Parts: sequence; C-alpha cells; structure tokens
Amino acid sequence: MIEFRDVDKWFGSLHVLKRINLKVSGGEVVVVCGPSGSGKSTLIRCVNRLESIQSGEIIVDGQSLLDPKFDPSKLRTDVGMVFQSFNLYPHMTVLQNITLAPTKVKGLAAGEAEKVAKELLDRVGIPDKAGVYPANLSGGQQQRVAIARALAMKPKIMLFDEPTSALDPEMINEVLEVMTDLAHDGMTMVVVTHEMGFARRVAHRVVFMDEGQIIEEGKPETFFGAPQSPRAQQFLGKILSH
Amino acid sequence: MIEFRDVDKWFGSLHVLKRINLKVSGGEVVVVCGPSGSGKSTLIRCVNRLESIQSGEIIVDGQSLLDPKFDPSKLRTDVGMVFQSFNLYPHMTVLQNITLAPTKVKGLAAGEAEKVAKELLDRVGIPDKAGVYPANLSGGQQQRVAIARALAMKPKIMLFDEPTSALDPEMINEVLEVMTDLAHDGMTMVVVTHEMGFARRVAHRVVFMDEGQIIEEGKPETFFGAPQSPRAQQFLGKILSH
Amino acid sequence: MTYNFDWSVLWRGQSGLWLLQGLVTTIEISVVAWVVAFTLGIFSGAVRTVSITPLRWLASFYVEFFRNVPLLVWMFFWYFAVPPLLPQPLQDWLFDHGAEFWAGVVALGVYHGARFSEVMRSGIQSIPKTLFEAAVSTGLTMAQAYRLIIIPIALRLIIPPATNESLNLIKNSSVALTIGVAELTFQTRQIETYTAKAFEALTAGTLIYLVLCLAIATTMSQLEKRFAIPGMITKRQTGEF
Amino acid sequence: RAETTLEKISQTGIFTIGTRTGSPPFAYVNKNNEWVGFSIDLVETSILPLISKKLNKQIKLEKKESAPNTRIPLLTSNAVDLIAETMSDTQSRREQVDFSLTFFATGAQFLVKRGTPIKGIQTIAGKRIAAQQGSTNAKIIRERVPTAKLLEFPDQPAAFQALAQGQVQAYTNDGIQLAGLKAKAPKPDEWAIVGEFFSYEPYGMAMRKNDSDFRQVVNVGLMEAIESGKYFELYEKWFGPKGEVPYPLAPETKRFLQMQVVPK
Amino acid sequence: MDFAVVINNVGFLIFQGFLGLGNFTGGTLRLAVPAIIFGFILGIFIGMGRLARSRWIYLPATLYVEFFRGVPLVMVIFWFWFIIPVVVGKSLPEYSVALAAFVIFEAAYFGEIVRAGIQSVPRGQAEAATATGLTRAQTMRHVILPQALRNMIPSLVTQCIVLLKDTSLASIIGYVDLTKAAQIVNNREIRPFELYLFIAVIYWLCSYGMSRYARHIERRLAVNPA
Ligand SMILES: Nc1ncnc2c1ncn2[C@@H]1O[C@H](COP(=O)(O)OP(=O)(O)OP(=O)(O)O)[C@@H](O)[C@H]1O
Ligand SMILES: Nc1ncnc2c1ncn2[C@@H]1O[C@H](COP(=O)(O)OP(=O)(O)OP(=O)(O)O)[C@@H](O)[C@H]1O
Ligand SMILES: [Mg+2]
Ligand SMILES: [Mg+2]
Repeated sequence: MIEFRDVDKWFGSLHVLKRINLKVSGGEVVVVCGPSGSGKSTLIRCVNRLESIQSGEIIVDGQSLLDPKFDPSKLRTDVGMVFQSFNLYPHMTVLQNITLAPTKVKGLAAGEAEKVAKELLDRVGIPDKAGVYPANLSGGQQQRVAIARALAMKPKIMLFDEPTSALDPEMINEVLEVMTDLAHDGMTMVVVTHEMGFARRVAHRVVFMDEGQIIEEGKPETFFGAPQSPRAQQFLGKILSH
Repeated sequence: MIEFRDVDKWFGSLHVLKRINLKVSGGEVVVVCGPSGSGKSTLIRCVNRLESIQSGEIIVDGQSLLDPKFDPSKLRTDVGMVFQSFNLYPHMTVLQNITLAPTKVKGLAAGEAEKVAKELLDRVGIPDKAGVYPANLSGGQQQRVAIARALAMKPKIMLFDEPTSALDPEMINEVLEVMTDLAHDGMTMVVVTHEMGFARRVAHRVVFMDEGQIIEEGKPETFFGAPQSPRAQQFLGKILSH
Repeated sequence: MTYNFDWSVLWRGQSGLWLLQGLVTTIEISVVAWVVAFTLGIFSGAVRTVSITPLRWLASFYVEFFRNVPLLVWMFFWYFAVPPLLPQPLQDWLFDHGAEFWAGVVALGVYHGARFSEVMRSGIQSIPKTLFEAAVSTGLTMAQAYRLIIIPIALRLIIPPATNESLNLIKNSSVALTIGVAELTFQTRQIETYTAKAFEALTAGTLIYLVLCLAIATTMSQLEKRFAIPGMITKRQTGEF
Repeated sequence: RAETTLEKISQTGIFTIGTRTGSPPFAYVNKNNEWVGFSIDLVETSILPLISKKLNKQIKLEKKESAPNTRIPLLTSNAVDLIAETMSDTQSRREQVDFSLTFFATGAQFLVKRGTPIKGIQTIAGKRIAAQQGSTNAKIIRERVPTAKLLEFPDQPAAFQALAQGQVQAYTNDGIQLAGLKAKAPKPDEWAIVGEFFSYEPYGMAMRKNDSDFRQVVNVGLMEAIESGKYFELYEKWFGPKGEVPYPLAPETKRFLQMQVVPK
Repeated sequence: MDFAVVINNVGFLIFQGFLGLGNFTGGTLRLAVPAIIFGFILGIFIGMGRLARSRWIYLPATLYVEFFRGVPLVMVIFWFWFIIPVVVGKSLPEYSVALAAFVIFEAAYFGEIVRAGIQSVPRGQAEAATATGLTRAQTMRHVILPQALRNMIPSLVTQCIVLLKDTSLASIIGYVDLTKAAQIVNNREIRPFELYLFIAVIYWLCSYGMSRYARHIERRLAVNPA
C-alpha cells in the first residue's frame, strides 16, 4: 500500500530523513514513535506529498509519487490525514467541514454528502453536533470531527500525526476508541503517537525513529517487551516511568 | 499556610468556584485534579490574586487577602507560580528571565541576583544555559527555567498549573524530578496535574474538583485505590485506562 | 478676535447644495475606487502568500512600486501621463466623459490596492499553515483551499485593519481635487471663495468627513460582530493588558 | 480694546505680509530661491519705509505664504498684517477684510492653442474649460455659460498641463496670469490669449477690518509710489519688454491708477 | 522630457524641500523625524490608555483615537494654524504648528498600532510577570512593551512611510516640504513631469529603504530574539 525506498529529505542543510525504507501493507496498522524532532511528522507528511523528498522513491497504492503523470489531489483523496491540532475550518459548521471536500472535489450532490457526513458523525459518536461550530466543541469532539472529515473522502489509507497529544487526558480515550474501531474495520493506518497502550492493543507493527532514521521496528509485544537498541530502551524508559 | 473559607467566584454569570473550603499547611504538597473546566486553575490563581473572589475569604501566610492593608506585590513574592505554557520572556536570556524580579522587586544588586540565578539553574539541572534565549531551549528546559524564575524570589509557597501538560512525553520526567526534589526539601506546594504517578509518589493529599466544587479529598493511596464519589471513579477510569 | 462667525453661509445661497454634491462625489469616487482597491488587494495579497514564485514576485513588485510613491504623484500620472498614450478618439471621448473622475478612481484604487494587499497578506499569514495543509489533505486543490477556506477566514480577520484602510481611502479621495474632481474638500474651498468664510466652510467639511467615517466605522464593527468566527476574539477587549 | 496693527508692528519690530510662492511675476520664488515679485517690491519700496518712518524705528519685513483659502484666516488670526499678492477686491470679501486702493487691474480671458475656434466667452458653449479652483472666473462662467464643461484645478501648472494635453480646450484666468503662462511656455507662439475681459479683477492689498490708521499708511504708500513714478519703474522692471512677463500698460489703466491718487 | 530643470533646481529640492535647510520654513525630514518620535511616544500612552481598566482613562483615549481617525489631516493642520493663535493670543511659528498638528494627529494612529502590539503579547506574559511580584508599570516596561514593540515593527514602518508622505499636507500653511518645493519650482518653470518624477523617485527610495531596513530588523530579531 505504502512503500518508502531509500528516501532522503533535507530542510535546507538539515538532514531530516535518512535512507528510509519502509513498507506498509493494506489493512496494516503501523505506529511510529520516537523522540521529538526525530522526523516522525515529516515521514508521514511525505506520504500525501505535503512534503516533497530529495531522493529515493515513495509508492502509494501502486503509484510512484515521482511519476510525472501523478496528481497530488487524486492521491490526497485516497489518503486521509488527521493532525495534532485538529485544524477544523473555524468558519464552518461541523457538517460543512465534513461535506466540503466531497462536494467540491468529488462533485457529490449536497444531499448525498450530508447523508454520508451524518453517518460518519454517528460512527465517531457525536451524531448531535452537526450544526455546531468547532469553537463550541471540546478538543476530543473536534478531533473526532477531523477524523470524520478525513473519512468522508473514503480514503484507503489514514495518517494520524499525534492525534491525542493536544487533548486533555479524559478526552484521549474517546479519540483512541474511534481509531481502534477504524483499525478493526481493516483500514490501513500509520499513526504517530506516544500512547503506548493504544500501540500495544491495536498496532500490527511499531516503528521507532531517531534523528531521521528508523532505528528499530517490530511487533508491539517485542518492541515494548524487549527493545533492542539502547536508544529505544532509553526512550521507553523515559516515557513509561512517570 | 493557605486557607480558603467559603470562597465563591463568578465569571460574569458563570459560577466557577462554589463554596470552596480548603486548608494547606506549611510543607504540605497538595495535588488538585479534575475534569477540564472544573475550576482547578481558577482555584490556584486566587491564591496569588491573579483572580479576585466575590465572596468568602482567602488567608495566605496568616494574612487575609481581603485585608485593606494587604499588598498584592508582597504576597506574590511569597507565592511562586509556574504555568502550563512556561511564559518565559522571549526577549530576555535565561539569566535575565530569572534576575528580573529579584532586581526590580526586591532591589537585589545585579551581581547578587546573578549568583542566586546560577545556583538555581544548577539546582534545576541546566547550569550551562544561562546565556541562551528561551526559543533555543526544549520545552522541558523552558519549564525548568520557569521554576527557577519563581524560586528566585525565595517564595514560601509554590503553585503549579499543569506544569507538564504542554511537554513532549520524554521531557515530562525531567520537570517532575525537579518538582519532586522541591517537595522533598519541604516546600509548600499546590499542584494542578494529571500526572498520577507523581501524585502517588509525592503528594500528601489529593483534591478532586468538578464543576467548581471540591468533591473529594484524601491521601493519594485512598483516592487512587478507592475513590468515593462516582465522579472521581469515572474520571480516574478515563485517564488511567489508555 | 476680530473674526465674526456667520454660520448661515452654510445654508444661504448654494452652499448646502455644493456640500451635498461634494459629499455625493466623494462617496462615488470612494466606492468605485474601493471596489478596485479591494479586488486588487485581496488578489495580490493572497498571491503573495503562495509558493508560485513568478506570481509572488509580480505581486510584490506591484505593492512595493505603488505604495511607496505619494498618491498625489499617482493622480498626476493617471490623469496627465496616461491619456496621451491612448488613441485620439478615445482621449476625446474620455475627456468628454469625466476623465478626471476615472483617473482619480484608478489612482486611488491602485494605490490603496497595494495597501490592502499588505493587510490581506498579514491576515492570511496569521492563519496557521496547518489549516491550509488540512484542506489540501482532503484533496482540495490549492486554489480551492484559498477560495473556500483561507480567504473567507482572512476576510473576517482583517475587518478592523481593512476598515482603517477604507477610511484612509475616503480621506485620501480629497487628493483628487488636484486633478479637478469636485469632491467634498473642493466644495468647501468653493464655499470659502464665494463667501470668504473659511472657518465655517472648513468646519462643515470636517464634520461631514467625521460623520461619514464614524458611520462607516460603526457599520464595520457591526459587520465584524455579525461575521465573527465563533470562538475567536474579535470584539475589542478592554482588560488589563 | 484690540491692539491696532501699527501698535503690533511697533511692538514686535516686524511687519508680516502674506504672499504667494507660485504667482509669477507678482509673488514667486525665483531661480536663486529668493522670494520676489511685483507685489512684494511694491510693499518693500513704498509701504515698508513709510511704516518705519511713521513708527520711528527700523521695521523688518517678513513674508509668509498665503493661499486663496488661508489668506483671510491669516489676517484674522494676526499671523500676517497685510495680504500682498494677486487678491481681487470684491464686495463679499470686503465684508471680511478691508482693501487698499487698486494696484493692478486686469480681467479674465482665455488661453487657447493657436487656431482653436474659441474666441471669447460667447464661443465656449459645450467646450471643456479649465479654471483655477474657486476663482471668480469660474463663478462667472458657471453663471453665464452653464453648458460649458468647467474643470477646476488647484494650481496654474495643472490647469496648463490639462490644456497642453487636450483635456480641456481653453484655460481661463486673469489676463495677466495667462500672459505669464504664455511667456513661460516652451513654445510661446503655439498659444494665444483670446477674448475681451469678461470680468473685472482689481487687485488690492487686504488688511484687517476697521483699522483706518494702518489702511491710511498703506494707501498713502501706494499713492506716493504712483505719484512719484516709482510704481511705473517697478512696472517696467516686471512687465516691461525685458521683464519677467512683458505686458504693456494700457493707457486707460495708467489713467485709472493715477486717478485713484487723491490730493495731499 | 528635459531634465535640466531638475538638475538646475536639485539643490533647492533637496536642501530646502527635503532637509529643510534654506530661507523657507520647511523640510520633509525636519518635520517627519520629530513627528515620528514624539507622535510615537504620545501614541504609547494613548495605546496603553485604550487598554486601561478605568473608564476615565480609556474613554478619553478611545474618543481621541476615533476623532482623529475620522478627520482629514489637512483639517487638523488648518485648525491648529488658525485657532491656536486665537486661543493663546499670538501666532506661533509655522514649524511648531505643523509639528504639533502632526504629533497630535499621528499619535492616534500610533496609539492604535501600540494597542494592537500590546494585545499581540500573550496574556500569560503579563501574568507570569505579575506572579513574580512586578508591579503593573514594571510589567509593562520590562516585559510587555519590549515584546509588543517587536510585533509592531511592520505597521510602525508603514505608518512612518505614510507620515513621511503626508508632510506635504503642511504646505497648506506655507511649509515648504519636498512636494511643495517641487510645486514652487513648477510654478516658475511649468515642467510638472520631470519634477514630479524626480520627487517620486526620492519618496520611493526613502519608503522602500525604510521597509527593507525594517524587514532586515524583523529577520534579525526573529533569529536572535533580543
Ligand atoms: N518546514 C520545516 N523547515 C525546516 N525544518 C523543519 C521543518 N519541519 C520540520 N523541520 C525540522 O525537521 C526535524 C524533524 O521534524 P519533525 O516535525 O518531522 O519531527 P517529529 O519527530 O515529528 O517531532 P515532534 O515529536 O516534535 O512532532 C526537526 O528538527 C524540525 O525542526
Ligand atoms: N477569564 C475568564 N473569563 C470567563 N470565564 C473563564 C475565565 N477563565 C476561566 N473561565 C471559565 O471558568 C471555568 C473554570 O476554568 P478553569 O480554567 O479554572 O478550569 P480548569 O479546571 O483549570 O480546566 P483545564 O483543565 O481546562 O485547565 C471554565 O468554564 C472556564 O471556561
Ligand atoms: Mg511531529
Ligand atoms: Mg486550567
């Protein structure tokens, strides 16, 4: 579904991704973790071409992003993304947030798009918030709307960049539950997160990054139970102890 | 050291603190927790008069804040405060951040203030960052500077408002360690936090708030082991499960 | 003071009519110029925030070139320097149909367009970049993201500075008197020459400008409230800091 | 009781006139950046010495810029004591200020490109006419030929520019001003001044109302200049064949000036 | 086009018109520079006044701002020039009148910029300073204003450019700035294009230079937040 082949990326002189090789198959849930600044966000932003790469190749759903015929807008309808800071459109209601892309990009009729949106709101557990503006929602509710918005395009892949780290602790669970459901429904997911409970329960694979490199990857049990590299040991020590 | 007597506070028509009664003795460490919007921040901001109250009385270090002779500036030198978002002065170096108040409020000589500042930087574990600007520090380092800044006024009481919730997970520990040291040195502390590990290890007492009221308080073992109220049970269920 | 005030000059004779005519012309030229300025400003301001380099350069050039030269000079430029470049019949037609008005419109519109552009640019730049990324991530093209998300939000955010700029435009429309547009300031001078009552005429002019500007400022602050994005601080806050 | 102008001058030692920087040759800034002109010369040679003599002390002349819309306030706010430029004496102005006797007489005419059909005020219907903002000429045209398209400019160069480029077909102003403009133009022969005077513009010096002592000094100064011939020397200097703007003095104008001089 | 007229009069235009050295009261810079400095200082107080808690301070400050923003500058100059002499009983030199009018008028605009600048500093900064015992004045001086100032730079520069060009309005009271100087020469020589083109270039150089320099400062402050 997603394949990184010898990918390198620089920001100016800063080498943020170093020879990345990674394969995510259809239906797989991969959790990416690692210290701040290690390149996790950059990694997943390359998948839907929010960042471009300087060397190597990325293949998504059988198509190379370097292909001259490649259309980023088409790619992005197949790849949904959820951000740490929700990024809902503040001037639109929840319903409008969700129906915007389906009507404008896919050309869905308004009525049809609303039907889909209502189903999705149901699925993320806030069926009654359709007419509300984002500012009047709690953080957890906002993030669930953001997930619904991404799902409205019926993507084949979902990317999550620390979806719960801007949330109050009590709201984290409601978002993780939605994500867990999604995983159980067979969605291909790449999730940057520090929620180790979630990783343990849901991920098929954990990828640990540091300084732009993939240091270690493996099944959650192996990774959390017996991390191989000293880096990963140190990192897990820090985040699990408090 | 701190005493709330029947304190009520409104924001406009919003009743945010309802008949609060609370006593914190010298050397005690109290952790305040509860859902978002329950009034935790407001509670501790009343202690150093960042918020004023509409009825009831607050007594800090033997002096009533309602006393006409009461001087808020004097109070604030006795009560240090640390914020969720660090709030370091971005246009000043770490050293200047720490020495500003001692020189301007207490009239300390610059040399003297710097000596104290350097000792404090040592104590919070970043002796080499004196000349650096906040923007060039990690979040954990910034929060430790903020603690040093508050300590520079030699306060008798320290207030913390979610000091770690804006931090990346790996940085949380370094801040909690500084706070733990402080508690062990006998500082009177009121800490709003969701870090239950910290509360367990360090707090003498946990206070649980909801909707502007203190619902429950007790020793950490009792509170975490067997919370009394359904509210607290539900809350702990949510934040401990993921 | 030896001056004797005689306020009746303002309603005796034709003064009242002149003031009214002046006010109407001021409003006409301001409104048309405002439309030009706003369109240019929104477009070039938005273009200056995108990553397409040639477009951005073009827009930056426009802004730097026009806003740094005095408006008076632009008035002369559009009225005296440009028409001779046109074919003779067109020139004659223009001169018979209020060329000075249209030169004034272009001068004001293009000059203030450059300044609106700056307002718009800073408005867009105050929107977090990730919001744009979120829009693009759902498959919207860049143009759609700007049209549907970024510009609508920026328009709401810039209401206060844009109001300011609009008031400046109205006041600057008086510079058009240098090319013979009979707007409000022109008419107050007219009254003065006919009645030799300078204070009265100027006071009347000042008051009309003041009322006009205050009316617009009030309307815009209503607009600001009406279109406020829920949850954003837009109303002027009076607080400690 | 308010201070009289002579008292004020005596007290400060300064006599301040309001004059213009852009009305050659009456008052303007020359190539050496000196503020000069016919009106200024008249004050300097004929009125200033008289004031000094009358007050028995050396008085300094100071010049401030005045414009059509500031000259009356300049007087009433005591910023200047006398307006000496190209101000026409009119009845409505006399309600605000007092005037000296007339020191120059002219009237409105038209400046056109040579060969234009415009021959005077009878032939301007439907034509585009430039005028100076708020001038009496504009007022008269508006009343007498309402079909003319009148365009008013704040200063002479702008109006002339409009004429030169065809924005307008004629420019109307006081004949003497048009003569100055024509003389300065790159190709003077291209231009023609046409038409009879269709207005009467007697230039006077304005001062604060009801100060007859001061007005007496000003008027006596002017009369002495005319009587002694000093006036005509200055006229020759500025309007003679070698002057800034050649504009021969009509015999009837000369006669009129002389007739204003009352016996001692 | 014949630029001899510019060359012959360049001394008058630059020294008299732009710098204010010559027989006439004038000078674009001589008016603009002090007007910027004093207008800004007054603007700081007005801007702070707009945010004061006491209505006895913020109401007058707000009224001040709204009034002067609604009135054309020419009118303000005019009123200063003719009303002050009547009030104080004697006429003032043009320069003082022009300067006073500009300072008072521009302070309203600077005040708004200062207010926006202060409001752009996160509230937490003020709270942090207050919590360490600094008084309101100390907080303002040491913590808020230095940060606000940095956020204000772009709008401050824009306003300075506006002011620089607006000095030409002082010509209504006979003040000979660059534009007026060009008009004076033009009245004599009738060469509007050459003269106005020349002064446009000078204004452009100043304005563009200022905005460039401001961007440079902004960038430097962004890299090294001092
Ligand atoms: N647009 C950019 N321009 C320049 N440098 C950037 C940019 N975006 C990220 N970086 C740098 O690239 C490196 C990797 O950033 P990235 O955001 O991918 O890290 P991360 O692992 O997601 O960290 P975090 O946990 O803090 O989100 C960091 O050093 C960051 O400062
Ligand atoms: N300055 C203010 N004006 C009006 N309402 C306020 C203000 N500050 C807080 N509130 C409201 O008061 C209530 C209590 O707020 P407070 O910040 O004390 O909650 P909290 O328990 O600290 O929540 P959190 O965990 O989100 O920080 C909330 O409903 C909040 O919206
Ligand atoms: Mg990241
Ligand atoms: Mg809080």
